Amino acid sequence: MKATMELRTASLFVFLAGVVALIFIWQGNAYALRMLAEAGCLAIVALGLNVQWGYAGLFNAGIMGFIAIAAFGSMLVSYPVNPVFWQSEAPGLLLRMGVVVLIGGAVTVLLSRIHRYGVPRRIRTLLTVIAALATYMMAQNALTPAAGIIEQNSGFIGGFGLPVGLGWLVGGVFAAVLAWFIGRITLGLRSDYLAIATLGIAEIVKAFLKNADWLTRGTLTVSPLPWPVPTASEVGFVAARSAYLSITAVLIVIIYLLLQRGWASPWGRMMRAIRDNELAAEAVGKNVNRRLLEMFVIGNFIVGVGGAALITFGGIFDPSGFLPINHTFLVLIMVVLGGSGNNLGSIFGALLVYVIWTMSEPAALILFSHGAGWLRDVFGIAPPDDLATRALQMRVFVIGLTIILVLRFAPKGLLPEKIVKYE
Amino acid sequence: MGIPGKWPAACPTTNNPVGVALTALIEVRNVSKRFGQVLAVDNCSLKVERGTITGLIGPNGAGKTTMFNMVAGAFAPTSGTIWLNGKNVTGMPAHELFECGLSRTFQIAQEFSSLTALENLMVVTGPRSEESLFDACFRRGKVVRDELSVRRKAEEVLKVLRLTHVRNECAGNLSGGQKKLLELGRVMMADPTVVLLDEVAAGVNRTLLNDLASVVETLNRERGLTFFVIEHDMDLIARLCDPVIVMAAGTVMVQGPMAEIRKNPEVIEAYFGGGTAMGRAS
Amino acid sequence: MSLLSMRDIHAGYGGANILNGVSIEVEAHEIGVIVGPNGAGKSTTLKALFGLLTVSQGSVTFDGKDVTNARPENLVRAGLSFVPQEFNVFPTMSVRENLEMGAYTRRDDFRHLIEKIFEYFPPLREKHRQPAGELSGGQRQMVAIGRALMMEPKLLLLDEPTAGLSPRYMGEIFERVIAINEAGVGILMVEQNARQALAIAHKGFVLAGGKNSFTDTGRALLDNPEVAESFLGGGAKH
Amino acid sequence: MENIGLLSALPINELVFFINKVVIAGLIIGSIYALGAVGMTLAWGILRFANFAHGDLMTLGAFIAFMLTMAMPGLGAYVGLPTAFVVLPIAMAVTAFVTIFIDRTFYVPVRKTNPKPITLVIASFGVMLMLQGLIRLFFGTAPRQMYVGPKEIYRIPLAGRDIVITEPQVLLIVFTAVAIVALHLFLTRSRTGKAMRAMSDNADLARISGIGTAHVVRVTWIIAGSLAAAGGTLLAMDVSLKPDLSFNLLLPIVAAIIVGGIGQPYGAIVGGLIVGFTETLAVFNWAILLRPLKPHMPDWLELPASLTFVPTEYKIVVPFVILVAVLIWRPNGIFRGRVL
Repeated sequence: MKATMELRTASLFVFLAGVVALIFIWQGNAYALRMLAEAGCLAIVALGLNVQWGYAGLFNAGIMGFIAIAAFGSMLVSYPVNPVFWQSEAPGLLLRMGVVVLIGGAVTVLLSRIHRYGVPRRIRTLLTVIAALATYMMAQNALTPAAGIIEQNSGFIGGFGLPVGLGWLVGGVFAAVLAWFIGRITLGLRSDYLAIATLGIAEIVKAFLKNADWLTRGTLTVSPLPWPVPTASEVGFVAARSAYLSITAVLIVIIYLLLQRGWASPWGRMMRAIRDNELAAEAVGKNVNRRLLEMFVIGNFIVGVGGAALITFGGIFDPSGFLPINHTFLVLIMVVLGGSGNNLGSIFGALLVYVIWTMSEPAALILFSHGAGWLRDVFGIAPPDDLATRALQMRVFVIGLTIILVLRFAPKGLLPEKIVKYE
Repeated sequence: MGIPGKWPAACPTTNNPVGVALTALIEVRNVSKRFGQVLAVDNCSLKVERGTITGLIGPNGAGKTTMFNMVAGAFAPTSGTIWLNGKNVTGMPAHELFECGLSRTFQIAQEFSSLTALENLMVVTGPRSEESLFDACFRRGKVVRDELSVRRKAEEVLKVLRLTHVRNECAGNLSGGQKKLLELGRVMMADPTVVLLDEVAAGVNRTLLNDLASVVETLNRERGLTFFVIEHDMDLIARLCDPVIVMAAGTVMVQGPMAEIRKNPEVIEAYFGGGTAMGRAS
Repeated sequence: MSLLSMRDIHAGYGGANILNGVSIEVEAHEIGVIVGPNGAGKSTTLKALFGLLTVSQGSVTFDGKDVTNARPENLVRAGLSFVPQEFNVFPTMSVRENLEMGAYTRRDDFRHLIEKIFEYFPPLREKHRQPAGELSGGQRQMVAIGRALMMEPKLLLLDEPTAGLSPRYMGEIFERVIAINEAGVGILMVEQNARQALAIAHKGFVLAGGKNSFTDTGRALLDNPEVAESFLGGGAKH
Repeated sequence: MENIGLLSALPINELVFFINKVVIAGLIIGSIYALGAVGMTLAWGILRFANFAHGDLMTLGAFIAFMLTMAMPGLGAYVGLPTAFVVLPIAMAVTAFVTIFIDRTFYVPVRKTNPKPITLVIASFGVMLMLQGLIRLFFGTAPRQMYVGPKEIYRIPLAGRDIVITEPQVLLIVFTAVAIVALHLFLTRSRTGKAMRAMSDNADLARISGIGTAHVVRVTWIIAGSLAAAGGTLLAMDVSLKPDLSFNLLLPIVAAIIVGGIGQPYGAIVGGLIVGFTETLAVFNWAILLRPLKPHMPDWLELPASLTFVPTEYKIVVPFVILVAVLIWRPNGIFRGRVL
């Protein structure tokens, strides 16, 4: 059985390489390199989702939220310093708000523990809710003046001008911290509740980033995001993009190797055991809830790093540019099609799906323009003017259809999970 | 038949008031459990002495399953305390009980379906579960050493249970009986101080039942492993267990060797269907 | 020709067979009772009869027709009705609606049947609007039996109807079972409470280890001390 | 109408402002959520999976109604009602048919491989994307108006101030009330209605009572599809018709279902209204209500210009917070739905 698996993997990758070569020829190097670089970043995100979904069986429908918060983190760290902001008294006000939030938060957490000292649960919950609301109101009052000042004179708080690589890591940490909070609330619940909770949090993160103008310039977007390698303006598109691609390739290889080592190790075995049967795992001494939280955090850290790389490549931090279809469901289909539980499968899925996703745009345009021409000649019906934008929607339909086809005919994916065997 | 070496127990220390007699391995004191209006267990106390194979029997609705699940950490009692090895373990979750040396099997075998039989055993890495991704990635040496010892032990347990021929087979595809044996293998891997067997005879044919019983007897005889068995199959209880505790209507009715229990008119009546004889002119 | 005859039934839940050759005969208008120690295959026998699990060997004939491995929906039409031990009511639906669901397959007017059920189980009359889930254990069991009777079955299968009930309801349920039988409905009942069940049984079947161990009239089984002892094992098998 | 007696004592301006901004607004958005939630909770209770494509069924229904309105603009004039409302029954029927088609061609094959419940949820994501793709393909992404003529606005004078409510809003409230009563009668009087509740309560017992699952599932999808079309169309008449009209309805609808308890139609209606009103109350500017009290207040307590719990752009946070709160404290909702 092992041989056919190797052959299958090799043949699939060869087929993919052939398709990419064709695209290089058809669309030219710059376009193809851009596609590959973006596919590379999405492969990292797919690896992160595979850790949550393939290893631990946690269904995360809020990948967009984790990518967004990580991209914000990376922008915050790597964007050049905004001197005007630091001279104004805004940092002082923000500090005051931070202190208020810290004290309020501490009081709330303390109150939520007092039921251990004989205080009845009902009063404990009431006090905790009141404390939380009070903290929220105080923070709101402290924030509004500060935000006002920042927006008036310095635009937004700007970044810290640190190296981009550090930015990506900090972005990953932001996503991991967000995952920790959601995980604490929802991990005890069934998988479709986790799906709903993560779907919700993604929309909330997007709404926050879109409206916190003092932090992210909101809909005015922040650009140009600094690149870890010389940008296109300095060395031309092809060189810049191939350099960026090589960095993402290196990242993919590192993450892949580490995750592969984890897969067959005691840690990976424990995770697969928990995924298969939580009751039995608990009975052999595994703290299931803590471990699931650990997986959710690690998975989303990797999603964060990949997301930060993706948005940095785009060069613009535009909160309203995060769409569930492009960021959550596209990655989901990459892992499901590639093969959940198989890291190589996730990488392959990422490349294949992204090729289909990008190529379906020019293909649809050609198809529709011919169709419209034929329609006009035969029936004399004038095609709608925004034909191009509509052709784009064809991709959304194709991705939706692919999900159904995969679930029906290849539920385990093209490169299914490899059973770990010891000869 | 050598049974692999023993790992040091690492039970989280909890308070143990002075003066508690340490003879009994498991002690249940005045435990009750209420589900809504139904009082499943009513102020019940029992002991499982060290080194014995103690049986727990009783007609349906006697509360024995509820009592068994409370000792196994599935849920906490409404009132009363449970002691393991002299430590108060009331309400302690199953994974912490495992670290105190308590292992259990399930009435319907619970296997890790996508892992092979060998890996099902290797999941049990000893009392403290310290697997970490960091070690797997950066401390290869430690991981390889640990893996080797766990794997050797797992291979031995497979040999004892005569499952070596399915070592690379996914546990999900094994037969019902093999899954039961594999579960017993997981218990052996953990080197517990006490094993809770939950209806081990359920859905198992005679020959396999014989194997299971002999493995239990060997572990008890050679390693002094204590067993707490809940079972319907009276012949298996008679073969394995001494003493036998009989529960009825939520509390312990009587305790003693099976030969006496079998002849005790009260027990027969409890099983055969107590309450007023509501006769009918036939 | 008996109303129901199960001959040499072998069946199980996919793994090892639990039933290894069980035979049950019930005449029309008779109360048949299946008793035996736990894990003897009592409930499995009922589930095998009602098509809830596959019979690998042996035959089941009901009312002259071979119904081995027939689907539950078809058995319901043939006049066989089953009351499971647990989850045997529609909790958020009222008592009257539960009964109406029992008569779902009927096209004729069944209001008179509901009246008859209320005669069998008077407490249900004034609680007929209340959701079944809020009733006590005993009353819930009455609703479950009432629902099954709405199809006017020839044979009513009851899976441990008195399990978990207080002694007061236990006695009441047994009285109702007798009244229903006297009105012409055959009963095949699995019971934990062997003494009381055999007391009202025309015919008793004691099972052990998935096989028949004793078969006789209810009274004869009660008088035979070996039967009671067999509940605690000890190989009293002939 | 001069102010006499009780009326003059009350701060009229603030009261009317409150009625307009909270009572009416809450009732409108609450009814939309209720209409969306009822259909989805019935399907969830009976088929044991959350159909995430339900939101886009609402949009699809709205677009079908839009097409019919464009085809027969004058129709409404005969009856004195907006055309979109007159063609609503047809749109509901077509959407119901589409829903059954979706179940048969997309869900049934996946269900055949009897997968884990989460796989069906992923399948519903697939159907959601297909619907979104098709809708944007045929109708483009520009917002459209469901109204041919001008929208009628009713003004109810109350002591000098007007309570404002538009015609589509009145139609929505009336339609929702009628739909709720009709559904109640269907579920309590008709044979199939009771069979649906039975299936939702206890599928095994329903099967051995001779209830055919295929028939019940078909009727469930018909109700879910038609109510979704109604909700989508009425919302589009109130605001405007956009392709992503319903994606942001998904979270509040699911919150409403879980508040009411999964599989409980009445719970979904109450849940929809609860989520609707909580949302409007959270974004309501309480400062205005406090203005009449200003003279009696000590002057050190300066009244902030706007005092809202949640700024309007964060409205989406409210259903999420409700959802999480319910999941933690009462996972099976107020009507004791099942914790699936």
